[in-house]
Amino acid sequence: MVKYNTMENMICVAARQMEDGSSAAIGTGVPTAAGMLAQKLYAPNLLIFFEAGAAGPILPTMPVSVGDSRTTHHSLLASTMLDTMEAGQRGLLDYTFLGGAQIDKFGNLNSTMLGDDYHHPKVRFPGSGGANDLGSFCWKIMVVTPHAKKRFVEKVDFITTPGFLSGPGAREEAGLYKGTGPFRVITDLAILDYNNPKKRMQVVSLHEGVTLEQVKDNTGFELLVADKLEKTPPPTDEELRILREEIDPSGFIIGRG
Amino acid sequence: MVKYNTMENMICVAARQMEDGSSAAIGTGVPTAAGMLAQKLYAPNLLIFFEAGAAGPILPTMPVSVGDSRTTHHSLLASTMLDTMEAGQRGLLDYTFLGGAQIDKFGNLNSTMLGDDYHHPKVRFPGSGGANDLGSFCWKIMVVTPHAKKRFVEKVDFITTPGFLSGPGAREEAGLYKGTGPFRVITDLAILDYNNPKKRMQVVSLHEGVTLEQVKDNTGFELLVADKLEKTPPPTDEELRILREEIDPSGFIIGRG
Amino acid sequence: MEKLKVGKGELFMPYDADESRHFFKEKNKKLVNKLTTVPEAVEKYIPDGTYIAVGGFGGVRISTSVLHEILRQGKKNLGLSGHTSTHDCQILAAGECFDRCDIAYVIGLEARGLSRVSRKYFESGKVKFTEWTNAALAWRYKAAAMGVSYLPCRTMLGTDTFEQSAAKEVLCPFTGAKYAAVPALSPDVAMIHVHRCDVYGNCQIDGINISDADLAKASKHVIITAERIVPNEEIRRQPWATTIPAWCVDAVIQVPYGSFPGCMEKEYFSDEDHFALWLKKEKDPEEFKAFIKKYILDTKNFSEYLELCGGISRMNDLRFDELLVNPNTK
Amino acid sequence: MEKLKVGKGELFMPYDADESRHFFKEKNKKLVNKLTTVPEAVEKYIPDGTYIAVGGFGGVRISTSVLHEILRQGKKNLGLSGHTSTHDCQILAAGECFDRCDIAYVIGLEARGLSRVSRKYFESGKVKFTEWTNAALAWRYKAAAMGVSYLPCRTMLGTDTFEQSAAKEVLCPFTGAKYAAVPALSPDVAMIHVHRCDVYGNCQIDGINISDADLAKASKHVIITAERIVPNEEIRRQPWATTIPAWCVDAVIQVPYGSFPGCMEKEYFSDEDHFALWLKKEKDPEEFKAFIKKYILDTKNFSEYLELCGGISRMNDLRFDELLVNPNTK
Repeated sequence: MVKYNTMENMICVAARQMEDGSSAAIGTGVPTAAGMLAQKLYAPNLLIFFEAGAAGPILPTMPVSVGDSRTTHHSLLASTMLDTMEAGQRGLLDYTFLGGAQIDKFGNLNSTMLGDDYHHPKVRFPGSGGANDLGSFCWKIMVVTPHAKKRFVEKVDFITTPGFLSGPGAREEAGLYKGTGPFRVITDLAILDYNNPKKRMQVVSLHEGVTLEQVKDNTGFELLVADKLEKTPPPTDEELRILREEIDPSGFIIGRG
Repeated sequence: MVKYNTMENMICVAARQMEDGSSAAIGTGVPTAAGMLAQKLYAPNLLIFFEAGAAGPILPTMPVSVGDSRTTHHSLLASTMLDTMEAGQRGLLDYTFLGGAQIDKFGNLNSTMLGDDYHHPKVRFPGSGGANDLGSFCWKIMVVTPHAKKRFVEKVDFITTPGFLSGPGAREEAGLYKGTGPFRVITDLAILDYNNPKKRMQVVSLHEGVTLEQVKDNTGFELLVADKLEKTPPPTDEELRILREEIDPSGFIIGRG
Repeated sequence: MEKLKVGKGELFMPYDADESRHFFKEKNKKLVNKLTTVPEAVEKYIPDGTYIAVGGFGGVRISTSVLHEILRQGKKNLGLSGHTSTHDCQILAAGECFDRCDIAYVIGLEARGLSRVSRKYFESGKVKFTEWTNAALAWRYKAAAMGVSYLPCRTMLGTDTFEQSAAKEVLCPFTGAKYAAVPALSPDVAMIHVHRCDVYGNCQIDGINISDADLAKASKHVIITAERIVPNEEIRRQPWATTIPAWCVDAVIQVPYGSFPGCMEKEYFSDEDHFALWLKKEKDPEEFKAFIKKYILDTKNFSEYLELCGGISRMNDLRFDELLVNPNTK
Repeated sequence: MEKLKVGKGELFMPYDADESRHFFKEKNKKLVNKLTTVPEAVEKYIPDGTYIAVGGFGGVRISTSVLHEILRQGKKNLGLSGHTSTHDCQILAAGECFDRCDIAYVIGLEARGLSRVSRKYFESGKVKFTEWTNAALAWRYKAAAMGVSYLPCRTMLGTDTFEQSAAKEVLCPFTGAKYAAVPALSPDVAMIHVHRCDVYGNCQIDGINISDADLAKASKHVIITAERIVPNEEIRRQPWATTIPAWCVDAVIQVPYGSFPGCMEKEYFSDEDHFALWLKKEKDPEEFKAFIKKYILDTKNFSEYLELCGGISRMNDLRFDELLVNPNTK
């Protein structure tokens, strides 16, 4: 068995979550690596959209920007930002991958600011970009993030992107589309989902060598646990080979793990 | 002096109405002939838009359709219908040329139906097409039409395209943009405008050999008369030469006069 | 505050965002070979009652072969979007194929005159209709393409066109300005003729696009006829030229001269003699019936129709017309 | 009925349809030669206080030369549309040129990390800001391009992003569905870098358009920098490739490599070493000041900047990068 780091593990786990024949709006970094790996192994028909306007590329290497010319490489379409966003708004986009500085138990994400005064933030982050858009439109929100107490918080300082907001029914009440919302969270410790009536984050699978205690210790809110707790299979040799040789040979992303 | 027919006269008169450097959304037939003549003689910088999506063409010959490939001939833009319409909506289009089966004293136009029951028309016409759109968006509506009592009616059976609706202020009250509305009507007898406080159609210029009585007799509503009634200069030899030799050599339009 | 007006026209295709989103979620996104035949596509996607929309602009870049096949298969009770529907409307009216129509422009053939047959059909009481404008219908497609249930615009206001539409007045929440809200229109099937596409349905269109990019996105199913099928690699070489992507498309058929007698940018000009023949034949109901029988009902396919209309030699002439070339002068 | 929510953010650029229509009515529509220089264009169209928007996507197809000149001329109190504003924001923050910003995405440089200088500037209290999303800002441009004062969309709802925006909830008059209404945004000036245009400003863009066609139509003034100026005939040969027409454009400047260090489809890839240099220099305020002085303030024009960054040889490498060609293998 080949050794692997946490970044490689997260990418491999993420790559296995996408159904073949589905579509995904992905960002640079981990999402692109996961999307490329998924296409090569599990979802050859995964249709990739980038928020700046490209769709259906044959990705030669990792883009640095969701708008750079890697995203249009041999793509089927090179269009507009609204073309991608409107495809999402009319229901065409299955998955999106998002991140953030904070996430709460309902999957709400903060990538805007830390502090309690919007106009005088302790720390200011970039803001939504397309995150709120894709998190509002896409059917299933995937989050890939390192697991840490300061990230997994009881209440995010700012809801940049909607998870289940205040709980079951809140998205629909807010005016968001039916059937959309947080789907899975993939961390360096576990796979989590929201597949319970409370729409709260729950552990469903522990990565190799990780204990439930460890996950709870790194989570800043009361974590639910699925009835049947699985073990995440570690990255296969093939996954790692493709990831290292074909997808990220320069270690741009996996070097951070 | 070269002889001319009524169609030729109307086209020449229409061509003289457009300011250089302005823009016009024009349809096939008389408007295109007038636009081409204007470009060649009076408004070399007239920017021509077609409602189906072309703009800034160098027209080689008369289009049959506002969407055919004559309209895109060496054009600056070949885009979408909404691109033209939205240019109009944001105020970019100065003139439009419209017609119809009926026109009333406020310049309201009917190209939809005759009769008093919408669902059971005595005669059904094509409907608005882009007429209502351009008549709503463009700053100045020009109408070129033969003068006849059955066309110039007290009340149109159906307001397809807004003139001044019920009179001064009615367009604005209806939600249409300020400063837009009927500008001139060019017939085989006269030039008419609405340049009075009542926003009612008035004769401003009589064509060669036409009397005011004749115009009134061919109008089905009480016609106002401008304080100073002009004489329309007849087509010049140069206008007629260009029209016959360069613009409509096959007599497609001028043959109908 | 004054009462906001509501058009009293019937809304033939109410838009349900959730239902529509679910449909697009389930729609195939895989790159599969979608080549088929015109009869199969019409058979499969256009049962009686289907609400259809035709791309192009009436006599420009229209899907004539699909329209003929609708007649041949005797489709009935279709709904029709009359977004400048000229020769397309003329063909469908000849077969009395539709019984409801959102009208922006029908019956007429622009500078060519009016179709008697279409006019009589619209005056017959056999067709229900609701009034719109070209821009209103284009924005209705646009709304559905955007995935929203309406768009605000400033057309139709104050007129009988509005009164007989199914639009509603709304006020801008920022400025208080009055707008006509037009409801999203998602046709069951759109038929669009393009210059070239690959077998997956990635299409390129030269010249004006009219409303076809929006129409393709708005429609539940899209039937593409193309002047020529090209390799997928050609599409990927210039992805910014893709105007309709594969994920909108259900059926792809190669139909050269497929817009005839309509115009096709840089390929062939409209056949004005043939348009005139239609209008002439319409003057006599019996002659018109025989004409439709001979040219459409009794032809096996579109190639046979083209042969009756002069075949390759005629197409050659129309190409000269399109390119403004006089073959008799050097 | 529940009360509709209203975002409490400041609306920096209220849209007045009549004022806007009047402006576009008066705007020149003649084909006149608009060639000028970057300093003249900035001098003429960007006085202190102007609300600006940058085309492209932060580090992709941006108008770097114009941004540098804004710094060089020491512009202040600008308004900025933060529609994925990455390197553009970084440049303007270095000069503290703006004091209000509609934020969708700022401070960050996507996968490259965050700009310390930008972050500090946004945390300093010197900048007023209102929150949006990328799509919301793109639809705000779109609304202005359409000539309507708002558009409905289904983003931001339920979040603090909405709360800190200047959007308002509205209900669909047909379905009752709740939408976020976003107000039209008509920037005073847009600066857009394109592949080619003629002297009148008719532009072609290869690759993704992002929001630039809408932005050009929405903006009162448009400054175009182009990789190359082409004859008007080339534009007229393929008018369907025109993405920004002349009547939107006020100034045209030929600036080869004008998106450097950003990426330019099929021309050159982004210079990641140079982006890394910026981020490294930002770690030390004094070093950063010296860096900006040397590279921007003390350079006469963009060509001098390019020379400092490696000149033609470096541009050549970036072209190989863009085309995924390794010059060391045959």
